[in-house]
Amino acid sequence: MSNLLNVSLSPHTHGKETTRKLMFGVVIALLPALFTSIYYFGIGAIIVTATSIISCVLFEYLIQRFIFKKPISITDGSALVTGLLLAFNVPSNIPVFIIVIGSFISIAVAKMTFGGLGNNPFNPALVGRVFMLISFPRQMTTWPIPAGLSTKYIDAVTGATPLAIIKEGLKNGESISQLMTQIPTPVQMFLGKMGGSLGEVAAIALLIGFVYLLVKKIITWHIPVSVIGSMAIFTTILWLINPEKNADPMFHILAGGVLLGAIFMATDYVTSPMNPKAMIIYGCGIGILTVIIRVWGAYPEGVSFAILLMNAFVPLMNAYIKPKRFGEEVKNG
Amino acid sequence: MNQLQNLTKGFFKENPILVLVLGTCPTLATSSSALNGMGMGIATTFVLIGSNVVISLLSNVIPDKVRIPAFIVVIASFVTVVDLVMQAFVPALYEALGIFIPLIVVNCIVLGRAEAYASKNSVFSSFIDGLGMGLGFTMALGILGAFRELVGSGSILGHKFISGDGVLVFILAPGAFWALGYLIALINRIKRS
Amino acid sequence: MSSTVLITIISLSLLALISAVILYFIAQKFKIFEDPRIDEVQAVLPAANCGGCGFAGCRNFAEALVKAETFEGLNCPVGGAVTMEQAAKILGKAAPVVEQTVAVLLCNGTPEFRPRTSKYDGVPDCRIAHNLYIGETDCSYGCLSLADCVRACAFDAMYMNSETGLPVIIDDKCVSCGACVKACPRHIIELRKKAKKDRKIYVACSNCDKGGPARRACKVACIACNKCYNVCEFNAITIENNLAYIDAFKCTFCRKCVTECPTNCIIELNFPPRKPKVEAQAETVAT
Amino acid sequence: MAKTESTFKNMVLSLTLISLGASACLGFVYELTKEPIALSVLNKKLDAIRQVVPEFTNNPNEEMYRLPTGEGDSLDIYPAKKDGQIVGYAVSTYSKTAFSGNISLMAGFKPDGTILNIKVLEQKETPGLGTKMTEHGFKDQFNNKNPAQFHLKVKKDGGQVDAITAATISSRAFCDAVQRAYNTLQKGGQK
Amino acid sequence: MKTFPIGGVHPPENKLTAGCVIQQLPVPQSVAIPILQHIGTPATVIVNKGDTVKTGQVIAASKGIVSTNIHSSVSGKVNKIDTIIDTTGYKQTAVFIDVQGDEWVDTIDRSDEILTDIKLSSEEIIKRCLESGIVGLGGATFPSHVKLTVPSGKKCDVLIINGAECEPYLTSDHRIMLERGEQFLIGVTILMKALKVTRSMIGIESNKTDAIEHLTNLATAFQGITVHPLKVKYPQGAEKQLIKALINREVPSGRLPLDVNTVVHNVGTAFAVYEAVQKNKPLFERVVTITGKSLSKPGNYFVRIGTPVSKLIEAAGGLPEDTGKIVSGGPMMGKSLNNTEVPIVKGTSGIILFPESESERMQSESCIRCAKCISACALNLEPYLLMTLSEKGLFERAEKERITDCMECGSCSYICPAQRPLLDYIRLGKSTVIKMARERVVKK
Amino acid sequence: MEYILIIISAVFINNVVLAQFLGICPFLGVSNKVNTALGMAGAVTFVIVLATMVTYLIQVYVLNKLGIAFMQTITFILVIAALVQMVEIILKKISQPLYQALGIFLPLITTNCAVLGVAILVIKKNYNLLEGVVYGASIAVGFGLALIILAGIREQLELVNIPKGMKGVPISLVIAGILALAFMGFTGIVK
Ligand SMILES: Cc1cc2nc3c(=O)[nH]c(=O)nc-3n(C[C@H](O)[C@H](O)[C@H](O)COP(=O)(O)O)c2cc1C
Ligand SMILES: Cc1cc2nc3c(=O)[nH]c(=O)nc-3n(C[C@H](O)[C@H](O)[C@H](O)COP(=O)(O)O)c2cc1C
Ligand SMILES: Cc1cc2nc3c(=O)[nH]c(=O)nc-3n(C[C@H](O)[C@H](O)[C@H](O)COP(=O)(O)O)c2cc1C
Ligand SMILES: Cc1cc2nc3c(=O)[nH]c(=O)nc-3n(C[C@H](O)[C@H](O)[C@H](O)CO)c2cc1C
Ligand code: SF4
Ligand code: SF4
Ligand code: SF4
Ligand code: SF4
Ligand code: FES
Repeated sequence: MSNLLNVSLSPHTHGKETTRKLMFGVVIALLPALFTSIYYFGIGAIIVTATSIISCVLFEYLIQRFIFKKPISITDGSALVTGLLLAFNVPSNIPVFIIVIGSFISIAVAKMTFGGLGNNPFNPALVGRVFMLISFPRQMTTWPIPAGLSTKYIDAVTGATPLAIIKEGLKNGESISQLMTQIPTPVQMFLGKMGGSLGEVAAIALLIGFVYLLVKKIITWHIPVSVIGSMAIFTTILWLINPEKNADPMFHILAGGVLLGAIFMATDYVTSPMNPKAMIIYGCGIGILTVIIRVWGAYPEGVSFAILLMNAFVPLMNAYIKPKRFGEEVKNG
Repeated sequence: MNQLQNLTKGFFKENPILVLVLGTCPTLATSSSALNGMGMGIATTFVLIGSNVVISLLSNVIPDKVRIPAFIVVIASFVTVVDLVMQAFVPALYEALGIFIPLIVVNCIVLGRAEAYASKNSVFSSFIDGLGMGLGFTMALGILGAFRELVGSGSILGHKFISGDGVLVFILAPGAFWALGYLIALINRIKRS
Repeated sequence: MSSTVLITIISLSLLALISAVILYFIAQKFKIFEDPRIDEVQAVLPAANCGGCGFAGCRNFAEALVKAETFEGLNCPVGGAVTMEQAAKILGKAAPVVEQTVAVLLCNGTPEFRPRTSKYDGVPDCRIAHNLYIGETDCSYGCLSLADCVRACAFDAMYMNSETGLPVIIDDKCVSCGACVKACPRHIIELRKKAKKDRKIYVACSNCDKGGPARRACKVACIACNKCYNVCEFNAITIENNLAYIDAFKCTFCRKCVTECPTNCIIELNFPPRKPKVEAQAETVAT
Repeated sequence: MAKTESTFKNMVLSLTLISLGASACLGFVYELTKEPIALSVLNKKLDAIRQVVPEFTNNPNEEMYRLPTGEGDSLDIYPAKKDGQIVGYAVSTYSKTAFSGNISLMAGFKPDGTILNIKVLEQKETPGLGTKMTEHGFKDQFNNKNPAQFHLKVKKDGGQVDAITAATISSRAFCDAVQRAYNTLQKGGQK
Repeated sequence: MKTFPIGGVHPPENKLTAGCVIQQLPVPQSVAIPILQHIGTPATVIVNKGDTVKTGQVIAASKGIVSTNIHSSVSGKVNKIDTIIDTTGYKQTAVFIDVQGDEWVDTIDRSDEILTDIKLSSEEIIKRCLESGIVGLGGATFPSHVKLTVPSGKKCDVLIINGAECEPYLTSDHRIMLERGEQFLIGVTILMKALKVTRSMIGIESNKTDAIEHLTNLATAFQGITVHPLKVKYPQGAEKQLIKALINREVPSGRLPLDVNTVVHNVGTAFAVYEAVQKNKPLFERVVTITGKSLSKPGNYFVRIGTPVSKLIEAAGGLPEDTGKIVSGGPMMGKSLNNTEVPIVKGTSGIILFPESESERMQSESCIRCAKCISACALNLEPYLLMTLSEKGLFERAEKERITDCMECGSCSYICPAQRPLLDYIRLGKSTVIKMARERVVKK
Repeated sequence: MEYILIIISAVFINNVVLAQFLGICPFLGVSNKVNTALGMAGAVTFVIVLATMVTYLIQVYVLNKLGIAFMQTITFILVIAALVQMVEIILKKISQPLYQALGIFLPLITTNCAVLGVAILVIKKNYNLLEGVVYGASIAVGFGLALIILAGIREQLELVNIPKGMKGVPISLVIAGILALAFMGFTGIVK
């Protein structure tokens, strides 16, 4: 025999799954939403998405190259997912420089500070988004209205999101039934005909992505279902108590970023709990916090905050909520 | 150690904020603008010098067991003096710094220097120590304040440098934490190389 | 003086008086005694917290020193004799004389002498490779070249020589804390007495196989041929388990054994060149 | 000098003495600064008044009077007089409908009710959004308008005020405060 | 279809040799028989250099309770008693025998006749297992007589036969069930008698439909034996998982199957027991699968213990040029060999040759906390955590996280998308923790 | 309701550490282990509640009565220092386990600005005694919450390789920053 034999510990075979495949799986799952968004917002969606992706990947490269001086791992696709999701979380008419700053915060502060992929306790894209929301509230809260392959970017026609309409209306003392005339119907919302961030418009596109992720076993159902389920229950209770002051559960789930958040952002491996029991608690936490922020807080939308807040508890959950081990001693057993 | 080193150690080698990481609360709270930061720094410097001098004067008279309460009384007196004087003569700054002026009392640097330095050294050395530490504190606060002000509102000491709004987060709490965090990391890096 | 000033003075003094009284009683009632000498001793220790002394950190060691009757068995390898003397001075005890030691690698299996027979494709960790199999060569005693020892050294006193694949100890930096000795799963690092001018003679082999297999696995293996044993006039050499060992305390650096060894596995270091008679054979050794 | 020992007597004595010294100093400083502090508080108010009404020669602070708002509380009115002639009123007013916390303003009116100038005394709005109310761009649009003609509502609500972009709520609150000042002043009559 | 409830993976089955009839591998010119082929104390060599031995003769005797006899697998002369690198990867003492002819010990019944009557009593069966050197052939090589001896105070009510063969590539058990079905079932009956149970369940993964069918038919003739198809899922054949799947009992952590009143034996073991008890044939040969994608003639062979792997490879068509790794056992749990002279031992169920392209590990990346390792672990451990704890030397915490429960099935390393060497570190942690625990006991 | 609002506001919206910048030193210092964080949180709660009560009484019945409110700082800090010491001693006497769990943190608390800060804030906000105590307790809970979250994250980060220069204080500050960002989501729930 010419060559020396390889020796290593078992197993001597490996599954086909790789980090890169998982990340690109997420990208594929996001494509329907991306296309919908380009359809509704046109050129703006393209500019924002491209800028966001390029700057995220570039920042990751630069930091690895010049600060860490370690092997470059931008090809693993995680920066790509971050960039894509960051773009999905902003209005399509946001100025380029804001997106670049947001990407910088996502990658440099929220991810690379902790050592890069796998180490960050908080969802990078969401840190970037919340950062932008608080730093540039004006630009982050003027939403273009869907205009069908529009070629307008910064100067797009703007309008309020359904959530903002409800929030402001209620603040002005109007009732839900009065406001209902101003917001899109559930069907319109389902198809994405409403103002909002790039990626949170069409429920149908996001659900297609969800199915893809489930089929490909990239994520499990626990987190998305518990987020949406807990929201549905909580908003139903509120709605039943006072339907004139609280929107119906259908509205809450279809409006804003709940689906995007629950399917793609709450499920980020790195920042979510690692066993089903904890996942469900985490998901319910997100759902409930979202409703609290939406109903009582200043912000019309609370998904980003809710996910970040629950991210903070993930290490504690991982440490104290353990799966039941096989053969774990049952008392008096 | 000669007096020059004694004076300058607070700037880099033993900088109370960046190296010793003491007195973080006032640092974070008052560095939203360069002016506030420096105002806080100067107020603290005054207390540091005063308490250092008085404590080194009294250190032999004070029995060990009541050392800490005695120091606290001395420090608190100086703080109250600063409090009153600022209220009278720089009311705007007084309002901006708010609760953090009385809190100089519990700033660990002040008590720390009293314990570690003033109670063991001569009056003059203690004075220099207080001055150096105070100025180091002021400098760090000034840098942080200037950075946050520049990035957060596009101006330094109230002069607009960049048109537009600036990145608001930097004058809010998260920006304070980040700015200090990365500044310390930077110092760590410089120190290692 | 206005009344405010008076009130101020009275109230604060009263407050202070009360606290002083309380504090006095507290101080009386609940004295906690911590030997101040612990701090003093700790101050002279190197603060490396390396555990080389066998205690959990320098403070712990300082406590042990203060408590100890004699210093026997207590030694800070990092600070060495100087530190121990200082500590002794503080505590008014005599520091024992401890031999200075330095880490030495008992293996010289470079790729040249020890052919590779397989390719290890696992985690670069000596312990894991050691648990798995004999290693990339046929010597199940020799160095695995995966650098556990280097990683264990807190003093940067070791590095891997990329050509020989063996760790190299930098004598000047080694404080003989023993971390590498503990880290090596093959137990081939020894702390040896430090001699004058850092001279060393030792058997650079740990192979306990019989001569044949040992030789087959590695050209510079000890084959337990007894030649060195026979030539040594000072009884410094013992042969056990098919392996020769030179006692550093008995060895007088006469260097007779070095030339006697048929496999050149006895290494001499930091000696002046020999008289022309014999070639310095062990020059292949990397230092 | 030998270190004082920790005997009971020494401890109590030294601590008490130090406190004595400290409090004496403090009392002294307090006495010294009492006046300036009072003055600076007053100055702040006067400054604000000065900014919102024309030059005056009286002491508006001493001539301050309260008028009920009709909502159960009252506002402070500072009349500004020049040579005994009323030249304007500074009204310290507030609104509770702001985005976060309450805002309080000093609004200056001509005797005929025309707004002269407005100064924001206190607000806790979101930096970059609501805080724009302190800037000239927003608040100067009220100058020289008389609420009798000028509809003090944001345009969104059918008024004439240009709201701060993305901060309608703060703008509304601002209007609300000014309106309250105007109403109170008008209703209460002028002295 | 029955299966265990949590975890598991499904690696490609690659049962290339499922259709290959078991052939007899010719007796080699020389063998090296290690004296430790089982879990427990090594046997003591009782022959000397120069002695002539017969096939089936004891050459090393059981020493201590957990130990068993080692027999010569050939007839010939003892050449030397020396060390050889065996499947453990380390040098072990072995008896080297130069083959002369093939003369068997007289007591062995070499006829093809199938003997159904079980004459021996329970105790005699157990004694025969010890004498014949029977160990568990499912992989752990635990001496069977120990497992068959139910200690007082415990009871066994069902015997489970492990025919899962869940490891990819391997087919030796499959072939035994197909070709020696009747003998195997008699073996099972013998085991039942030894354990004094009336019920036995045979679990077989459903990818072996022919074996399931065949045995189901045959089993009608045997009292108390039932055949159960199992879902194809690794590690279906792991003892505790199999017990859970078949009789829904959960063996508590750190305990043995007997604690839930059952005993598990492998198919090959049952067949070996048949031969030992009915034919008086000690365990000196076993069925070994030799397979690999580049091999020209993969197959299943009866191989004498001590035969060098190279001989088996020769029979299977010679060593392919692109061989990068040789594994003894399955790809999930097997040991990689560092040369081809390693002798086949009792525990060798298969030899797999991997081409170069499949033999090197991919670069490991940082953990992305995807929890796939957790969901793959059939014991619901947290492999990513166990690995990190071992890596960072936090062994006390690893112990609290039950690192010692890990059965080293490798599912976690298999599934990890970041190619983390999970099991490598877990093994390290496990051995360290076990050492620590032992030291604690000693201290007490 | 009043009390609920105080609690929510103090715990989430105006979290001491994340929004008010008080008690940062122990927040950074005692946050490497969840268990110690729990102990510290308990100790701080205990001391803050006690301190707010005592300082409140002193302010209302001594300082205000005597008209020497400017002596607030000096009296408060003295009282707190003495109090902490007393608590330590009493704890040691009555419950050894409790002392082991909480006592070791007590000396750290004297120089924690949260305690003095809350005492002063209670007076500033014109709370009554009960409100003050509820406020103090909620502040402490907020502190504990932030501390425990940080400790959890830091424990997890122990197991990964973060860049060298970021270890310790810097990374804690960055986490605190992100937490502060996340807590801003609660803006507006209580004014
Ligand atoms: C974080 C945040 C802070 C805000 N701050 C203010 C504010 O200070 N003042 C204000 O009027 N509106 C503020 N808003 C916006 C209001 O909620 C509301 O959307 C806005 O007043 C609508 O006004 P527009 O019609 O001018 O866009 C804020 C919104 C967010 C999300
Ligand atoms: C992960 C794992 C997988 C196993 N797979 C099998 C298998 O497929 N077939 C088998 O017979 N034994 C398998 N075993 C071994 C069994 O657990 C058990 O040891 C054996 O069935 C007992 O029988 P024996 O003593 O007769 O060998 C496996 C063990 C482990 C840990
Ligand atoms: C250390 C050890 C002790 C064992 N003791 C017994 C025993 O006393 N009785 C028994 O029936 N089996 C015993 N076994 C065998 C196990 O039950 C099991 O069948 C064997 O480990 C093979 O299983 P595996 O291949 O799944 O690992 C023991 C196994 C080991 C490793
Ligand atoms: C299912 C899934 C969801 C992800 N979601 C996010 C996300 O919400 N935000 C983000 O920055 N990265 C996301 N990523 C990419 C990657 O995990 C993330 O950047 C890490 O947090 C970086 O350490 C996701 C990856 C996967 C596989
Ligand atoms: S070489 Fe070994 S003994 Fe020497 S300092 Fe390094 S680890 Fe310690
Ligand atoms: S000396 Fe030991 S620890 Fe060091 S590389 Fe060699 S085998 Fe590994
Ligand atoms: S190897 Fe151990 S930890 Fe990994 S899946 Fe198998 S049992 Fe679980
Ligand atoms: S499967 Fe790998 S990447 Fe996923 S959690 Fe486990 S170790 Fe981490
Ligand atoms: S400065 Fe606030 S706790 Fe130290």
